[in-house]
Amino acid sequence: MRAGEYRRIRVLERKREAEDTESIYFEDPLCSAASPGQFVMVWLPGIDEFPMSLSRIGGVSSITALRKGKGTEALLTAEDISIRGPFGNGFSPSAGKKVLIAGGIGMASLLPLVAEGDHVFLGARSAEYLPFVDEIAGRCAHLRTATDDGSMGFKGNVVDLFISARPEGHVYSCGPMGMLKTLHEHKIKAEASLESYMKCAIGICDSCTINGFIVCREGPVVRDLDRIFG
Amino acid sequence: MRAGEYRRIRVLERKREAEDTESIYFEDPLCSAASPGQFVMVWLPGIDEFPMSLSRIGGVSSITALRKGKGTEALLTAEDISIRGPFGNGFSPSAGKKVLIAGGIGMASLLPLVAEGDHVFLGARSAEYLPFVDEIAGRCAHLRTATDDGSMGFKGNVVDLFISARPEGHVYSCGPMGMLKTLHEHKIKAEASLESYMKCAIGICDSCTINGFIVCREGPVVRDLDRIFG
Amino acid sequence: MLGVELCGIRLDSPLISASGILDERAESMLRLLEAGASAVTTKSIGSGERKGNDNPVIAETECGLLNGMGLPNPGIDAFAREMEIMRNRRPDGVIIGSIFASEADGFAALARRMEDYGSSAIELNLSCPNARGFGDEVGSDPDTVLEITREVKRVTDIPVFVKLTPNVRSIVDLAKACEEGGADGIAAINTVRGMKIDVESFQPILSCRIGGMSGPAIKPIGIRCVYEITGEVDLPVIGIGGVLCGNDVVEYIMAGASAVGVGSGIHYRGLKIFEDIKREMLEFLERKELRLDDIVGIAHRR
Amino acid sequence: MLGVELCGIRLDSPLISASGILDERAESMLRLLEAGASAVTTKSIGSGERKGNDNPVIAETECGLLNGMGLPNPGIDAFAREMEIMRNRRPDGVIIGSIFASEADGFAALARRMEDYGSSAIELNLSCPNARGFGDEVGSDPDTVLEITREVKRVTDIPVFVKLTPNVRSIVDLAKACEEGGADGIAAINTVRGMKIDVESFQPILSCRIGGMSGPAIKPIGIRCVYEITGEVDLPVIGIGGVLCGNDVVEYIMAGASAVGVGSGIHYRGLKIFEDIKREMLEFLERKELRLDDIVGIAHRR
Ligand SMILES: Cc1cc2nc3c(=O)[nH]c(=O)nc-3n(C[C@H](O)[C@H](O)[C@H](O)COP(=O)(O)OP(=O)(O)OC[C@H]3O[C@@H](n4cnc5c(N)ncnc54)[C@H](O)[C@@H]3O)c2cc1C
Ligand SMILES: Cc1cc2nc3c(=O)[nH]c(=O)nc-3n(C[C@H](O)[C@H](O)[C@H](O)COP(=O)(O)OP(=O)(O)OC[C@H]3O[C@@H](n4cnc5c(N)ncnc54)[C@H](O)[C@@H]3O)c2cc1C
Ligand SMILES: Cc1cc2nc3c(=O)[nH]c(=O)nc-3n(C[C@H](O)[C@H](O)[C@H](O)COP(=O)(O)O)c2cc1C
Ligand SMILES: Cc1cc2nc3c(=O)[nH]c(=O)nc-3n(C[C@H](O)[C@H](O)[C@H](O)COP(=O)(O)O)c2cc1C
Ligand code: FES
Ligand code: FES
Repeated sequence: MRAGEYRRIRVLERKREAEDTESIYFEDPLCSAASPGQFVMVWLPGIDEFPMSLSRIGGVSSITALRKGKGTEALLTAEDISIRGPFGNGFSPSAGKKVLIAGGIGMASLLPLVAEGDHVFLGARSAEYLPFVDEIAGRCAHLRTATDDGSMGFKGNVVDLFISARPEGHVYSCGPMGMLKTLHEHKIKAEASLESYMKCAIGICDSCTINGFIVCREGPVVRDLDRIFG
Repeated sequence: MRAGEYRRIRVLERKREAEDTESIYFEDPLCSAASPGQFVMVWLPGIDEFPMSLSRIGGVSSITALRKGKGTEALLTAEDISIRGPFGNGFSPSAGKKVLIAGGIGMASLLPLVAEGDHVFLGARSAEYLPFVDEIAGRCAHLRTATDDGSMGFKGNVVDLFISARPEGHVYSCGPMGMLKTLHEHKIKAEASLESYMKCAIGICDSCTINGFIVCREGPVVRDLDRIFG
Repeated sequence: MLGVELCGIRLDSPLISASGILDERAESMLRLLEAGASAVTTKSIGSGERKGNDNPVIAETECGLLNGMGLPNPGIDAFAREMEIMRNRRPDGVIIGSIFASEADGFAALARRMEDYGSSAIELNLSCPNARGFGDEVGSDPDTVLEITREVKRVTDIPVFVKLTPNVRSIVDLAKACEEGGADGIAAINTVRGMKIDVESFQPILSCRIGGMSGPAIKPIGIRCVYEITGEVDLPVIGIGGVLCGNDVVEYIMAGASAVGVGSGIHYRGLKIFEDIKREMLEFLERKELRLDDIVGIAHRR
Repeated sequence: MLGVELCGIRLDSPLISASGILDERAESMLRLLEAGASAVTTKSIGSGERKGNDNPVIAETECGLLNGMGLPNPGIDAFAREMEIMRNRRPDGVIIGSIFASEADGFAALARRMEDYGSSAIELNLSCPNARGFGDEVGSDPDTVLEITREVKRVTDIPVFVKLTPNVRSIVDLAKACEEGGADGIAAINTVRGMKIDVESFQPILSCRIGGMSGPAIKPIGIRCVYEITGEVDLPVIGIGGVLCGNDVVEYIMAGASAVGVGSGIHYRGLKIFEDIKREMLEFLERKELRLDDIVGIAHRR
């Protein structure tokens, strides 16, 4: 089995993670051996193909989708899906404590990293859109949330929440480009997983490249935000 | 390196083995790992491609050609040759004493088998066409020769010579089809390396098959002459 | 489980051995049947004996084989012996007699001989890329294809397949000509024109320089051709090109093929390829809970 | 050691990056140059922005890639930005501006823009197999090829390469049309029409169903085309298709190519492919005690 070959995956289980947000569990040997931060291309024949981070990596792995359009909509009812991957370079391992900063569904790619002692900053528009809250809280004591409407935790954006706390540790981040840009503007050294429109996912079509960085192949995780915004 | 790929081989040394018969020494990792009885396809660009048995197998290997036509003629002066292979199934190994019966240049494919205690019966039209005589004599005591004109050893054919002696041992043979047929007619159980016109050498073109036996791939060694003449 | 019907001929599996592979002599063809081929296509036979091209006639490429055999064959007269042995030893064996000529009359004469010899069907080789004056030099023009097909159909009663070349702008145009000419079926594809130069000796390997590529490299071309043809023409198609495993057969059948030809695969996996593929197909069908019938041309649906 | 001249343009190696690979944005093209490409061919640019086909647009086959991108590109106006960055950051960089249109006037207009933008040469994409109304739908007819080439040559002063499709009966006829139209050179080949069906989901993988095959599978076809063209037409040829290692480049050059294009190889070996291949070529030339000049077209000699 090669990463470039499609496998037909049976959906073993679904789990609601937040409003419009669901995890899909499945078995796939290649995903079982993936690194946190890697992604798969999910193909729904006749509909679309798009990238999804692995939100859990193990004997049974999962992806977690936030409903956006036609593709994610269909994903949330599919019985079988086709995937290829995992692709890209994930987060670099860290021996020490980690600080994770996630914007909404961006948490999916960070979830496999969460371990005891880590700090997690998780933001979304409102409480019902905060994914994985129980699971994160169960794995580490230091979960802080931010919501635009203040319905849960800090009222405001997650970067501001992080800045107000600034715990020690290697910073990992995933969220909308605007959020990553704010991190960069605050000169926060962070590894970040980028979003970009993916077509080939194998580093040749130039659809996903940002400032010459080939997101699908060299990323999605960039070690230094200067590479993108510098 | 795969057997199907041509390698350009530098001729390291030549050795006259008999009248119109010369060995060509060369280095090739795949040939070094060949089994006795296997052959290579020798390609002389612009001239022809034809099969040659490995007459010596080791760090330096050799083929030994008897001049017949354009191809072998050119081989005897070539500085570089192209080969692919080794191909086919060779002789089966034998723990006990071996009896080798060769017609002329057929000895080339049997030479790697010769060991102390073996019996070798070697025939040719006349003394000067008997190849490898010194080398065989140096490796085993029991070399007997037959020549059509009696110029060396028994006068007559090598099968008759063998029948007159009939030493114990697993019989291996290589020579013209006529000779193999005679062995079969005398009900002598022998493994034999067959000659047949080869084109593809990879078992698809049907040029070399004899009675449904695919000589280039399943042979050139046949375990039981019944398969051919039965 | 794997049985199919092809123009009224019952085959116990879709696995036909392709023309040109171990099929010049009866004893070899018998081995193909024993090994599990459901039908044997003979080497392409012409009016007289041909030696074919000089060696080398084969070159292994990264992902396939190049051949420049040049249609070696014993000629239709001598081939009588092989067909007679086949008839005697395997009266039930399905033999597709492949023939080549340079024009319609030649094809017609050969077809009649093949029918007399007891062939179950005829395959017109209008697609060999490495023999001057034959093959795809004849079979690239739809009008010629139509004329030859019509003439052969006029003189024979057994099913006629036309084997098409992919080395054209539109294989569909050729397929339509076959349909118009009354062909019973199409075989696609023959080899793709290619070349390999040996960088060590600076020479094209094949003595005829340009040859025909087969094997895994051409499977996507074969699949595309079968899909195109079956989308436009209502004839059964034998899908050929790069069949190595059960999934390859399934892919051809999903593209619309009614059966497949196995050629170079015999080099890659040996004669056991037929039984291996059948096992792999059964595994696939079982796992997916499907019958072969369910998937014929399924990729055309959406 | 590896320098070549192509229509008066000095290249420090024969390794050009092929159109369509990491070449829609200036920053990516700069990386190709940094990585050691001697020239960059741009993504094929049309008159307006095109999204291209829906996903999936790529399928990996046994021995190559199938793509059905459908000519996505920002359009010639927006492309000004990329060319300007290139000019500023790498004034010495050799850029071949690839363009596509559906008829001669369209090509001529785009060619002039590309020339204005500072392209070193123009490549006419007459060969893309996966975009309706463009590419090989336009470039399969020698008369059309002649007309387009002539019109572009009339309005531009920089060298014009015509990129040809292998999906025809005779690529030589197309090459002759290029020569007659006054082309400065030929690029061959674009991708080979193919298809892959996913047996698990019963569907063609590409949303456009039929796409173009590239990579190792098509190298023998590319070599054959370059050999055929250089045997009949006296124009420099950029050999493209399945270049992965030094020996592949050597093989193309022996077939008659003056330079080569590297596309899918970037997928297989990463951006370091350019430096890797150069090292492999130097090793080959050293071992054989040859200069690059010695081997151009050597396979034509006997
Ligand atoms: C590396 C990476 C990992 C991702 N991981 C996740 C994840 O774990 N969970 C999750 O919910 N989302 C993830 N996304 C985003 C996800 O791919 C899109 O939300 C999804 O494609 C939306 O598809 P749709 O058909 O539902 O919506 P559409 O209506 O088709 O598109 C909505 C938006 O989604 C984005 N999008 C659509 N197609 C693609 C594509 N091929 N590549 C990139 N973005 C696209 C675009 O921004 C688009 O505007 C990830 C994106 C990337 C690049
Ligand atoms: C498995 C095998 C191993 C062989 N080993 C040796 C060996 O070690 N030493 C040796 O001298 N000879 C060997 N031969 C025979 C050798 O291949 C021919 O003698 C050689 O091809 C003659 O070529 P030519 O061009 O000199 O003569 P030509 O004039 O071309 O042919 C002379 C005769 O050689 C035979 N021959 C020619 N081409 C081929 C071919 N492609 N395949 C088979 N036979 C051919 C034919 O019988 C032909 O009539 C072997 C043959 C086979 C099948
Ligand atoms: C060595 C060889 C000889 C062939 N000879 C013929 C032939 O005589 N007639 C014919 O129609 N096709 C011939 N073919 C083509 C095959 O029948 C088949 O169409 C092609 O090889 C593609 O299938 P594959 O990939 O399974 O080999 C030959 C192919 C090979 C490799
Ligand atoms: C993803 C992809 C996109 C391509 N886009 C173009 C294109 O826009 N214009 C063009 O002329 N060729 C395009 N091609 C064809 C390549 O330039 C090249 O001719 C072909 O891929 C064969 O070379 P390769 O085997 O090195 O990839 C594309 C190829 C690929 C794989
Ligand atoms: S998606 Fe094609 S280069 Fe990244
Ligand atoms: S030489 Fe072709 S089958 Fe043996």
